Amino acid sequence: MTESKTITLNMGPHHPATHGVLRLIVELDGETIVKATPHIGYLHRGIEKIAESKLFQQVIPLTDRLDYSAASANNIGYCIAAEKLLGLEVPKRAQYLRVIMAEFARIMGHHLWIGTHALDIGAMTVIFYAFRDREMIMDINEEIAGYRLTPTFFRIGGVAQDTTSEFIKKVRAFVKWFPKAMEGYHTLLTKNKIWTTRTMNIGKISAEEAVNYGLTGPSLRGSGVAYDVRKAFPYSSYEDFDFQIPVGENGDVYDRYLVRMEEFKQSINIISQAIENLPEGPVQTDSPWITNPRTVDVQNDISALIRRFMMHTKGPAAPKGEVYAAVEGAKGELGFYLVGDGTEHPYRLKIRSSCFYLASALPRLLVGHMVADAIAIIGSLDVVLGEIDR
Amino acid sequence: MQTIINAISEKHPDAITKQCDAQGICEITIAADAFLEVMKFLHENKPFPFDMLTDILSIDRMPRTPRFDVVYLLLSTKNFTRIIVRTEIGEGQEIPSVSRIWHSADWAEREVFDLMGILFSNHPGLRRILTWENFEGHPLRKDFPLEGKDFDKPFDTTTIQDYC
Amino acid sequence: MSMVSLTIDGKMVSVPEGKTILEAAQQTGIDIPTLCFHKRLPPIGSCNMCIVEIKGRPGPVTSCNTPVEEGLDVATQSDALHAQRVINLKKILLHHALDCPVCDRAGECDLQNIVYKFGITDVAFEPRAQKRDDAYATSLIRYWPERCILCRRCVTACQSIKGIGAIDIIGEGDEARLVPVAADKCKSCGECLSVCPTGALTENLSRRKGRPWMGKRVKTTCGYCGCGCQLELSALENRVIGVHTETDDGVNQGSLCVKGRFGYEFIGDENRLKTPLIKENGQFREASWEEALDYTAKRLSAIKDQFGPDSIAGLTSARCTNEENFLFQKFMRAVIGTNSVDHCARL
Amino acid sequence: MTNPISDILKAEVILTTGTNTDENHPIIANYVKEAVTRNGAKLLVIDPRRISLVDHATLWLRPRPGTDVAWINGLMHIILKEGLQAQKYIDERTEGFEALKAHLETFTPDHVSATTGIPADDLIAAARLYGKARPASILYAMGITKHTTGTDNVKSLASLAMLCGNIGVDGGGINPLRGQNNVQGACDMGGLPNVFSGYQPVADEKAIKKFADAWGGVRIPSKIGLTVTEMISGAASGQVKAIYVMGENPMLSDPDKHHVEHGLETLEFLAVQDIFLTETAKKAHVVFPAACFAEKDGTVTNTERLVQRVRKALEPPGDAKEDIWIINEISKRMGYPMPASTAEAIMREINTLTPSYAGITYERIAEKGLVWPCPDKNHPGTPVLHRGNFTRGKGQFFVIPFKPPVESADKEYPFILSTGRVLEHYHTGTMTRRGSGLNRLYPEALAEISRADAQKMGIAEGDYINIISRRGSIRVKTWLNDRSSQGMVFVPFHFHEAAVNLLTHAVVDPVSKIPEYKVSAVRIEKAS
Repeated sequence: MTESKTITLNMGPHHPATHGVLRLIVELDGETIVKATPHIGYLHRGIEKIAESKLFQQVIPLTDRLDYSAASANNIGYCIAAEKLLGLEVPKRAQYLRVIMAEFARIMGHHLWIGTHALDIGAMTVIFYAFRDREMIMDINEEIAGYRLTPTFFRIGGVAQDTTSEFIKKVRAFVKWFPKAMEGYHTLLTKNKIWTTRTMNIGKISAEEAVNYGLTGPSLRGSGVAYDVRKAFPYSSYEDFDFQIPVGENGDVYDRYLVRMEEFKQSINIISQAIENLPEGPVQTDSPWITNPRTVDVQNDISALIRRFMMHTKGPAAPKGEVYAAVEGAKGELGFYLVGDGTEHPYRLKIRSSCFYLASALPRLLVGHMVADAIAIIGSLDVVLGEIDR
Repeated sequence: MQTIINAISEKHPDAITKQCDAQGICEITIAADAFLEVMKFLHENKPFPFDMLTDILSIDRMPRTPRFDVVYLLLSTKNFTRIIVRTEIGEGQEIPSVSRIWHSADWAEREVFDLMGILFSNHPGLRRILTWENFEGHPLRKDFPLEGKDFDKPFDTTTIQDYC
Repeated sequence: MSMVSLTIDGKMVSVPEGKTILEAAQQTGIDIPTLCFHKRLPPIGSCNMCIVEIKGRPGPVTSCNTPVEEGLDVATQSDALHAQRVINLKKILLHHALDCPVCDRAGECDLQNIVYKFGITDVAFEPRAQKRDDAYATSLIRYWPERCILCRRCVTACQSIKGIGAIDIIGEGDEARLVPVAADKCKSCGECLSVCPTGALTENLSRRKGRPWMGKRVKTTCGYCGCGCQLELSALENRVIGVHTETDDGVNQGSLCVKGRFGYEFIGDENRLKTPLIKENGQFREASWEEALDYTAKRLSAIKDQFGPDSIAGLTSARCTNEENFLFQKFMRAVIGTNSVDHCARL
Repeated sequence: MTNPISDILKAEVILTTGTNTDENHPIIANYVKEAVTRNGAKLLVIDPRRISLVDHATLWLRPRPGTDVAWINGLMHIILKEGLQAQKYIDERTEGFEALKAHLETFTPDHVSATTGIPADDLIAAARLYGKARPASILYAMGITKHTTGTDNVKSLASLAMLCGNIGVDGGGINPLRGQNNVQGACDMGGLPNVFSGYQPVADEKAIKKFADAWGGVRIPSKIGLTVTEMISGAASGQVKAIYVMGENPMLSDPDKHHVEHGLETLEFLAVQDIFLTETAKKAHVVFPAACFAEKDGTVTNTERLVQRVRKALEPPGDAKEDIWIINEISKRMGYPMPASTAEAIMREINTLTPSYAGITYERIAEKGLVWPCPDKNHPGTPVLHRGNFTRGKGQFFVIPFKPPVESADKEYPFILSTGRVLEHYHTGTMTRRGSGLNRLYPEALAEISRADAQKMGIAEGDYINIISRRGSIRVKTWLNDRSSQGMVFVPFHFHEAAVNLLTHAVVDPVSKIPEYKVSAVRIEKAS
């Protein structure tokens, strides 16, 4: 038996195709991968430990930095968990605004995915179109929240401030413009011979195995499991919109690609429904412990001034209790397990990161494929290391 | 959901020590010894198996003994129901690993070990995942200072050894 | 000491005779809101926040100064009590100045905490806070009448802890305010300042150098007289911005004197010695540590060799720590070789 | 102090003499006032000045300055006459009682009131008050010790306390109120010419061997060294060539300023280590910038022998360094590198070499301090000394004849000057005269004269006067109040502009070498 010599290749943590600081030790027999062990932790900031010393509303900017490519999708998760713990009711208008911003975040995440995924496999032009559209969403973010990538627009109990007519105009313009841009992607990739041969039957994973590995989001739906948190456990009035959940069949890179392309369309569908019937009313819940008093009150009424001062230096004290709230992030189920102990600080915050479990499936998915396919598979899982390492 | 609970308490009479409703999700607390059997049962339970382990987390209840809570979030993708399984572990006590039942538990248990220092018996490869190999201490414990130990001294990166 | 048993909110409690209902409730972990109550002071009963209902008694009773009786049935929470407490707070807020952003006490103010806890959203009456600048018993403390809630904590502290009674509240209704009735007897000890729940009494010294909770708090012993009072220095950007005390800490139990509470300005003084100095033909010039230390060692060794160890003497200090004193006498005895070590215990 | 400060609350009668507690130990004054108002204790104040504590006193005796031994013996005489002494306590636990009894015969109330100026029946009332009370606590401070008969005063007070069985009991004791935050610690640590740390005598061979071995076999002399006053006169006479001063300002705190100035200027080498450029530092050849109490870690011992932590809150300004570092550096350059460099390491060395501090470690005093003597790691400390039996076995009574002060009022210098401290300032003013706060309360030196004397000399409130003594004169503002008795003037010594140590003489107590700051003869003239 010829003695087969395997060589170990070190990919990352600074590697163009690893979407961040993922390090992959790959054992090659010739071109095929025999064994792959991912190493993570290079972007570990200890967000969960930092959260324990912050006030409740000070944790929101931290959640922006988890999946930084789709920031608002993280914020909505933490805010819902905090509101569940504090027992607050979010007004309808704020819920709709949150849905719009979360869906825009999903589209931004998918733009980044399609651009880099195609670039890894060799299609250079897709990223220019993708980032051109992404730029327009960032303008919308800037219009309403003042920040492009990490808007931190949500507050516990609602959103930071009300929208402007300019915002609504821009959203409508984007909703009208975007389907045409989608056709561009489809013509570039969907029927492209090179694209299909590089992506079909690569990184196949059956439904049971995907569930067993804890995969969620588009990567799970690519294998045929129709699990989407927005439908399974509706939150922030998602039940008001009708939209479908795209599902693939044989769980390979191509099916995951098709699922995400369909999700583009569904998100635009949700956004147009939300922007059309945006209800009137306040954008902040009406609780004396968390709602920002109006500035005119603050300048004339001592109790409003005291409330404003205490809210930003002390904040509400959460009752004793444990709460789990999950949302559908761009990459999968993003859960926040929040424990309150009666003080103004979260006693413990555990973030259920979808990419953490996607990355844990890499050793299973990569084995038996060529090195070039590994790049395609990683791209198809669309992992973001900010969320893995926390 | 109640049928499952009753089924469990028949097979393992003293397994469930507490049952409550955490914000709409059923939660049960399991005694440490009957833990593995109950988890296997939940995984295979016929009408709708809990086939996905969403997450494992640990909470440091410092002054209380046993000190740690280890919480498992399970989901059945057949009819989209969740169940939270909690068990209380003392310092240095071992808890059987469920990574042979759900693959996703492998990394999740490694993270709990790394950040909280809870040991999982017969885990395929229990080593640190987020911090480097010779990192001292477990950051998420309540007695670990926020800034880290002797944060104001220069840190010599050459001392870092990581799993190769 | 005979024990008295009563029920509070349905819970059986037994406490020694002479205790008040508030103490009994606190002992069993029942939280009765208080404002003018202070652990170190005898009960004052001026703010009416700690009112409770006793079965068989007509109106609510202030629990901070009502002694326990056998078989009482006390209720600490009820809608009527809550409404009454809200009214009490609003009456206090009526006169309160809109000073939170500029007030030294903001962030550590009992009034802020209790108003926020009760979630008071608006003061129905037209606020009539007048800006007045009144003299106070000492130049080290400033009195802000429009922030004063007339809770009498300062008056009680000056009378019961210091036995002086230099201040008192005079006047009725809108005119009522704190007046120094015996300003010459005031020792500027700051007892009133330390118990004041709001920003009505603040230091004239460190106004608005930084919020106390921003600074790093370090518990240490006062550097002045021999009492050894325990105090906390709060330091921000390497400056001392305030001195605080814990009420049940050390021999001083929360009290300080004028030197301990206000005498910390020398720490940040600009003409503190900053570099070693060497005298050359009558004038000091700055020198590096290396040069100064070598010069000293050389001169001391030379004199020791020429005139013998007993020609050198050392003066240590009663204001240095034990460790420094020990090291100094070790230096004089082991390195120089003389017993001529003394300090100013004699002066 | 033989008893803790909190014991004041247990005393039936509190005798305070030679201490303006309300101004120099305000927190201890709180305890005294609380004992009087809340626990009904009786307060007996014996002080020439009408200090604010007198407002709370049941009885106030006003002796002429420097006549302390006389009235103490007078009190003991009356207590024996009326049989109020604790005879059982005396028989079991003391010695030398008979000799004292005989000696006290001559101190009849009339004889004592002649020398001290205290009316006879006040003396009797005071003796009964103190004699009957069990327990009774004695508090005293520099007003007793700053005399040429300082040691005699303290020994007489000790005899008075033992006479009534007040030593080694709760609520009793004879309690010196030490003036500075670590003067007790400085003495404990061997900052004295005649003892190592823990009062182990320098002349004792065993102690020398112990310290010599611990410090690497160095040769330590057994001859007792010079005290601060002897150092200064030694410098003037050329016997002392170099002085190394750490955190001290003898130019202002030592008696007879010209003498001090002359001494320091003739020195070959003077090194000063302090936080400000004090008058003494100006005379130095080398000045080192040091860290103040807020910029260093360590421990200090307060007046009730409680060892407590001092923690570092700030970095020292500029290049200033902690004293430990400076001493280490000098000693390293003189060929003797010191091992311990941190305060905690030095404390471990102190534990090994000082029996009374052996059990005091940083872990044990993190929350609450420990009172020495604390011989081992789990000893709780001894708040009350001499419980059961005296450390030397039997309590010693002393026969103390009355000796008048060196200088007394005469025709040419009709006034008696007494110096001391005020509430707002501290020692030589190095710390309290910086910044605006305390300065605003007490901006300049004030000479306190009684209104009667001022009227006689036509001096109005706030006029400037010259106070002249045989050694020098100062110009100072007057403060007319009824605190000072007639023929007395009180001037604080915090102010270098009116350096009161220009006036005081340098004669010291033979044993304790403390100068007689409390009694100097002066003349007063209206200044231009």
